[in-house]
Parts: sequence; C-alpha cells; structure tokens
Amino acid sequence: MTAVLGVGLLALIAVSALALVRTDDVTCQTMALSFYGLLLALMFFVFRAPDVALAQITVGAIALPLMVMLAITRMKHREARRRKEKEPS
Amino acid sequence: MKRSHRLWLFAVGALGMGFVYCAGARNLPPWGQYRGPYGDAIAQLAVYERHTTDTVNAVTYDYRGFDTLGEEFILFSAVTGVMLLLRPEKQDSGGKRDEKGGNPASFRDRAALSETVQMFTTAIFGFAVIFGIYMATHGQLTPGGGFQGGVILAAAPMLLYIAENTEAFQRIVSHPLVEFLEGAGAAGYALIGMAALAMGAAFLTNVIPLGTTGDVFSSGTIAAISACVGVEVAAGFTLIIFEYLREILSQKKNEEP
Amino acid sequence: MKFPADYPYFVAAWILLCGLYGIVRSKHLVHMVISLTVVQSSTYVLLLAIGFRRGGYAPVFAGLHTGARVVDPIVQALMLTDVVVETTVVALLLAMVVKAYEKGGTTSPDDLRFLRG
Amino acid sequence: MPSPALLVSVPLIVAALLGALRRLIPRWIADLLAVLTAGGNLGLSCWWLAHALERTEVYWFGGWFPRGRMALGIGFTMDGYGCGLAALAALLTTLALIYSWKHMEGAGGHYHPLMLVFLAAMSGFAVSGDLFNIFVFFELMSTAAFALCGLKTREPAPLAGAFNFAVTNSVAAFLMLTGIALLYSATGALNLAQIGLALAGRHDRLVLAAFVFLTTGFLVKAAEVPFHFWLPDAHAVSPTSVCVLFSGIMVQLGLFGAMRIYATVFQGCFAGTKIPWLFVVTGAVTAVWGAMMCFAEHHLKRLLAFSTISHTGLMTLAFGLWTKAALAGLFVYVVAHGLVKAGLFLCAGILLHRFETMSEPALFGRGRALRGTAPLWFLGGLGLAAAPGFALAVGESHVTDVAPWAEGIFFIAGALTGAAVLRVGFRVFAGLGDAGPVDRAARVDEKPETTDAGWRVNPVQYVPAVVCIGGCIALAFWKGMTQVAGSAAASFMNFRGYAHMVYAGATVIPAAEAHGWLAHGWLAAGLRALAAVAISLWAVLHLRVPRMLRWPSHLEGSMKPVRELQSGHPGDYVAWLTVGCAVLGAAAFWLVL
Repeated sequence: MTAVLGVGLLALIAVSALALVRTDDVTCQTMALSFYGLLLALMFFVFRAPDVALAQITVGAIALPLMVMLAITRMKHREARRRKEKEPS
Repeated sequence: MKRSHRLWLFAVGALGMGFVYCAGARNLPPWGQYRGPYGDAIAQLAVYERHTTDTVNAVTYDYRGFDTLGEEFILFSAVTGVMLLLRPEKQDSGGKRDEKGGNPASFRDRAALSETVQMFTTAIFGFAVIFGIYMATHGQLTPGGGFQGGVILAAAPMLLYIAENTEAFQRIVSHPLVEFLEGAGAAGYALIGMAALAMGAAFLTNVIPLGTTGDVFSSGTIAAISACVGVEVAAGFTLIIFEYLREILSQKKNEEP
Repeated sequence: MKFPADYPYFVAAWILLCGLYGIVRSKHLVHMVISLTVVQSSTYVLLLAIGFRRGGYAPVFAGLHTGARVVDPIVQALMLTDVVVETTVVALLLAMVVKAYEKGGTTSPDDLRFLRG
Repeated sequence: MPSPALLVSVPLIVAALLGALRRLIPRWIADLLAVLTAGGNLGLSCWWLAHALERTEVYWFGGWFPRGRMALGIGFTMDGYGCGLAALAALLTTLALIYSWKHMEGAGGHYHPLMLVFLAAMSGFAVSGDLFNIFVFFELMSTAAFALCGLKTREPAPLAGAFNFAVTNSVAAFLMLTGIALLYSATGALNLAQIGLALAGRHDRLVLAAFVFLTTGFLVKAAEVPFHFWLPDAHAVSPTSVCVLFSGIMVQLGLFGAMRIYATVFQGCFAGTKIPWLFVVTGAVTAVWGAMMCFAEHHLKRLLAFSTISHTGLMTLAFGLWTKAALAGLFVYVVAHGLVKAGLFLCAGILLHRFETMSEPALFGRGRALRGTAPLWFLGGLGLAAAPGFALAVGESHVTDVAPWAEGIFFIAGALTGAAVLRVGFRVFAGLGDAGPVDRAARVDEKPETTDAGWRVNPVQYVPAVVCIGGCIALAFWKGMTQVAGSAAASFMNFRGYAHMVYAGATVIPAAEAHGWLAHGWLAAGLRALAAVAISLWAVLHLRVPRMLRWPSHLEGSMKPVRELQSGHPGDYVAWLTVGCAVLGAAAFWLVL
C-alpha cells in the first residue's frame, strides 16, 4: 500500500516540480507552490514522518506562499503608488 | 550571455550533474532498506534516557540540539536581515529616530466582509492560539514541537487581518514586544545551554530532572527549549509579515479621513 | 507492489535539475526564488528516501511498544532543519527582490545587472 | 579549561540580546559590547590554539559521549588548524568592529547582531567535527552574510550583488546537503571520524558522487573558477567592515571546509589516487584567472575581490599538494593573506569615506592628502606580491619547497595582483601618469557608510589597518609561527590521530620544528616584488614607453570578452556552477574508476 501510494506521489511531485518551474506567471506560480508544498507534506505523512509533515504544512503550504503573496502585493502596491504620483492631478 | 546560450550551457552541465547523481544513487541501499545504526540506536535510547516518546524531538532538541541552536539563529539572522532590508527609508539618514510603524489609529476598511465570516475567523483565532501553544509544549510526546507551534501562533494574527480587524492586527504585530520576544527566545535557548555549563556539565546537557515518560513534564530541558523556540519562531514570522505589510498598512491609515 | 530500488533517488535528481533549470530560465526574480525552493525540495525527497524502512512505523512511541521497527528519526530531524533553512532563505531573498524592485524598478534578472565586467 | 561551547554561544547570546533591546541600547554600548565579545572570542580561540599544540581535544555537546564506535551527539574537535582559523576570524571581526565604530547609523541597530552571528558561525564552522553541523554553520554564515551584504539598501547595486550571492551560495548549500545525505546513507553516521573509518578504502561511484557534491558546495564558497562569479559582485557592494570578513576569512573557510572533509572523510578512500590533483589544477587556473581579472579592474573593491580569488586559488593549489610542508605553508599563507587583505580593504574604506567613490580614474591624484593611508596601501600591495619581509612569502616558500614548479603560478598571481594594487597606489596617492581607462564596472556608485563622510577620517579608523599590515610583517619575523603551522598541519593530516581524539577524548601532538624562512624564498620573493613594482610603473607610465612595449596597459584595458562572462546575471552563474560540478564529476570519475 505504502509502495503504491509512494510511487504515485513521487511521480506526481516530479511532474509538478517541472510544471512549477515552467509556470511563468508569478501569481499562478504561487498557487502552484502551495499545491506543491501540500504534495510534499502528503508524501512525508505517507513515509512516516509526521513531524516534518506538520512543519511542511505550516511552512511549505502556508507560510511560504503567504510570504510570496505579500511580496508581490507590496510590489504591486508600490507600482500603483508610483503610477498615481506620475499622474498630473 | 544570451538566454539560449545560457540554456545550452546549462543543458551540458545538467547532463553531467545528473549522471554523477544517478551513478552515485545506484550504489545506495535499495529504497526501503534503511540499515544505518545511528537512527536505530537513538530510537531505542531516547525513550529510556530522555523519557520522550517522540524521538524526532529528542534528536532535534537534545542529541543534536546544537544543530537546532544554529538553526534558530539562522531564523534570527534572516528576520534581522528582512527588517534591515525593508526598513523605512527615512530612517537611513538619522538612525536614532524611532521607527515604529505608527500608532494603531482606528481605521476600518469600507468594503467589509460579511459578519459571519468575520465572526468565524475571529473564533478560529482563539483555536489557532491554543493549538499553537499546545503543539509547542507537547513536542516531546506527539508530533509537533516548538517550530511547528510557533508558525501556527504566527499565523493567528494573520487571521485577524483576513477578518479585516486591521486595528487589532496592527496592534499585535507592530508592538515592540514582538521584537523583544524574538531576540529573547533565541537568547533563551542559548542560555539554557549555558545553565548546564554553569553547573559544570557540557553545553546543552539536560539539567532539569526527568519525569515519567508520557507526561508533559517528562523530558527536562526539551520542553523548555521547545517553548523558547516556539516564542522565537512565532515572533520572528510575525515580524517578517509585519515588515512586508508595513507600507500597505501605513498607507491605508493615511487614506482614512 | 514492490518498492522499486532506485526510483526515489532518481526522482530527487530530477527535481534538483528541474529547480536549477527554473533558476537558469527565469525571467522574474520571484520565479527564481520559487525555483530555488524546488532545488531545496530535492533534498527532502532524498533524505526521506534514505531514512525510510519498509514496514517501519513513525518514530513516535506514544502508542507503540519500545522495540518496534521505526523509520530513521535522524533524517527527520535533519529535514526539520532543512525546512527552517528553506523558509529563512526565501524570506531573505524575497526581501531583496522587493527592495530591488523599489530601488531599481525592475523584477527581471536581465535588467538588474548593475554589476558587470 | 574554558569550554569550547563559549566560542559560539557567547556571541550568539550577545547578538540576540542586542537584537532584542536594539531600541533601548545606546550606540556606544552596542559598539563596546560587540568589540568585547569578539575580543573574548579571540582570547578563547588563542588559548585553545596554544593548547592544541600539545593536545587536541574533543568536546561533546549535551555530554553525549560516543557509545562504542558510534557518536551520539555533536562534537567540536579543537585541533590546531581549526582553532587557528577561529582565532583569525575573531581577530578580523574585532578589527572590523573597531573600524566601524559609530558607522552604519542607518542600520537601525541590526548591524552588530548580524556581525556577531557571523562570527559565531565562522568559529563553529572552523572547529566542528560533525558533517551536518558543518552544514548548519555554513548556512548560518551564509544567512548572516547575505543580510550584511545587502546592508546599503539605498541603491539597487548592493541588492543585486546580495541576490546573486544568496542564490549561488544557497544552491551550493543544497548540493552539499545532497552529498551529506549520500554519505549518511552509505555509512549511517554524521560524525566525520566515524564516516572516515566506515568508508576507509572504499571508492565506488557513491563515494565519488558524495565527494563531488560536497566539494562543489565548498568550492563555491571558496570562489574557485568557474564558481567564482558571485564573489566580486558581493564584495563590490558590501560595507568595508563586511568586506574585511568576506575576503579575509569567509572565502578561506570555504576552502577549509573542503580540506576538513577531505582530511577526515575522503583521505582514506582516495589514498593513492590522483584526486588531490583536481585541487591543484583548479587552484592553478583560479590563481592565474583571478590575477588577470584583478589587473583589468578599476573599481577598487572589485580589484581586491579578484585578488582574493587569485590568492584563494594559490591556497587551493597548496592544499592539493597534500604534504605536511605545503599545509604548514598554507596555514601561514591564510593568516598572512587575511591580514594583508583586511588592511587593504580598510584603506579602501578610508578612501571611500573621504572621497565617496571607489573608481580608480575618479580618485586619480586625490589621495595625496591622505598621508597616513598611502604607505599602508603601498605596503599592502607589496604584501600581496609576497615581497620579502611579509609572512605571505614565508608561507609561499614552504609550499614551493615541496613543488618548485608551483613557483611559476605563485609568481604570476603575486606579481599581477601586487602590481594592480601598486598601480592604484601610484595613480591615486602619487598622481603619476594618467587617470587610466574608465570602464563600466568602475562606474558602479557607492555611498559611504557614515553620515559624516567626506571630510573627516576618524583616527580610530587607522588603527585596524595599521594592526593588519604591521601584523603581517611581524609574523614574518616570528619563528614560532612556522612551528605552530607545522604542528597544526601535522595533526590536520593525521586522520588516525583525529579518530583517536574523537573516540579517546584527546590526542597528544608531537612538537614540530620551527623552520622560519627558507633560503630560496628570499630570492623568489625579491624577484616577485620587483616584477610587481615594474609592471605597475610600466602600466602607469605606459604613454612614455614605445607602443610595442605597452603590454601591461593592454592587459589592463583589453580583457573585454573575458570580462563579459562576469555578467551580473544569477542565471548565468548557476549555469556555470552546474557546468563546474559536471566537470569536477567527470574528472573525479575519470581519475578513480
């Protein structure tokens, strides 16, 4: 059972790793990153590593995408402000 | 270098590197046939010697606790680095000026969420706090530990932000205490190690008497270290989130009439 | 189903190369940072695979007799450190990206080349 | 006996407290505390260095002594080489902190915690005896270094430099971790001695792959060609005090990591093979490449950065010779180079502070007013050329005693890097000749580190530079230095002694002889110094010599295609890193299998 699940999950991870680096749009990529993090966490559960799985869920699937989103938001925000300042009002 | 040249160069390198990797991996023990003695020995010893049931935490916070000390300071210096990089610009000229993110003045978003969602999220906030604390203190018994608990605790204020209770959010995350806790948590870990030195034992030796295996207070310093790590991680992540949001928050405040 | 002998190691090698490929082909700094996390995740797969034992339990003796066969707890502790390292490096790199955007006005590594020659 | 744990824990605790209370602690207290902590580390590591000349000891964290042949916890191995490098790291950090007294006002109190964490990481890295612990300290060192590198956030260039640095070094760290995982799977151990014993005599593809990945990781830190691209980018933009640590010790610690792993884990596997020649060839290529690029640069910090690459190449070459004499020479060379390079960076920092630029043409003739800096700079230039009277020449003479043919590489690297520094000296401090060509790299703007820059040089700022350059000269005439180096090298190479120390707690070290200067070293050193002065004058006064004979100025101006490789694009650097790793792997497989 573990073998079937493990082989399948690893194949899925291998495919999504390639998909993740081939995604050029950064916002889409953040979503994909979250999914990829969840897949990894699932794999940790399957291979009897609950501690790491918990850490991976909290970090890989939540904290990392959150940080990326915050960074993107901040950059967009700065861009909007820059545009607003340029407009003659 | 042109992009195509770079990709070709990489293709050559990747071919060689992949070959080295796979050739080496072919000589590894087959998958699922772990045979190293180190892990087995620790798995046996930890329960008897350290009265922990989660051996991963025994390794993380005791047998290889010195690694974790380094790891906590990796987090500490990264948080310091983020604060350094994203510090507000005005501060560059005169360092002594206070750089607090502004008073948590009252402001609210106009397009509010439905009240149900707000109530619900605020309720989860309480659960998240409790769950985080539980996880940070029960690492020696069940999966989890200071790090995981800390991240959950840091996620709690974010729930407030999502519930658009921005005022409470900012009041929590911009508090100078967060910064203090971050440093204090990191220092606390090292100081627990120093306590052993003061008693004449080696750095990071357990100095608290062990209790019954399976009890929360069973494993001496592991719980204390785990708590320190939890505090540091929670404060550290909160600081990182705040640094990213600082600009957006202060702007929101200014736009409010 | 049997456990294929070298399969997870090859997957780890593949993920490593995927991540490096992502860094090399990247046109956006955030994309580059995410590709770096893919490089990192290859070490997870490798560590997990070498510590796994067929039929082993998770190394948590809460509901387990003490003589049970468990998977290696050491690699799991190493992976925990690895997870923390990943987060911190990403946080730091993203802060650099944000600041570089605010100062240089670009998120493309092709335009952020102030240091040449 | 003071606990070795203090080397790491005290700086970490002070760093955390300074970080926690940064709003409350006045600047001068932070300065004072940081200098005292670094000074304490210096004292402690010197004590352990002195102790290691007679006995090397191992320290087990958490009191987890090995059971039988199995190490349960993490051990620090206090041997001569490691303690010596920890002492050098502490010395340079102390001097850098004194130099930056009251500097970096804009950093909001984050500067000192990062410097102290950096120091703790370097000390731990130097003496750790556990493979994964070495990785942790490698990462800790890197994280602090990334943050320190991007300290000046007002221009985009430092951020680009820090980003390139962070991406390449993180990839290196992950490759290292891959190697660690392979070794752990093969041996079930993380302690260096235990792995070495388990692997002895085995050199199959698995060991080779682990060797390739680990070595690549360390050589990226040591900035060997073709992994070196990040280094000039990171150095050109870092604050002066951080450059001192990067160039003086961090890069050398990267090489030391490769050495430590080789001495403990792989020595038994590759005994009798030609694997060390990989390091000789890499080092020789790097030394010549770095020297040529150094001479072509006109941005002062970048110029010094390339000279670091060149000299680290020489060190790698010496390591690859793998004899006691060469390693003893290497030890002297590392210490002496660290001091000279730190001194030169500090002088560059004073120039930056006074004139707010690092471009050689822009500084032309303006240094005349700085009477104190000029002699230090010229002495530093001669020091880089390993002139007679500098400890670099002592180290070099021990290395070339083993391999006389290496004299040629040392000559090219020393003469060209020395000439580049002297050329800058003649132009900036004496206003000789013309201003020199203006190139793109020289135009990178840089802001000084203080708000009162431009008109006043704090006399305190001279002290560290004087100590550095003076120290390098004094070391050359202290015979005990070669004795320390000899003993450190002997115990470093002796894996049996190392394993005995790990399992029995301590090993007695036989006393080494003091060699001092080797006679043939004088001649080579003198020739090299003469060549450096001649080339630099030739380059500066190139308009007064016939067109046919202007080759130094061609070397100065026409490296365009090669310099294009230094493209500032992290993707390029990672592509080169992959290629380097593949080449290293191919060579290792070819040499052994």
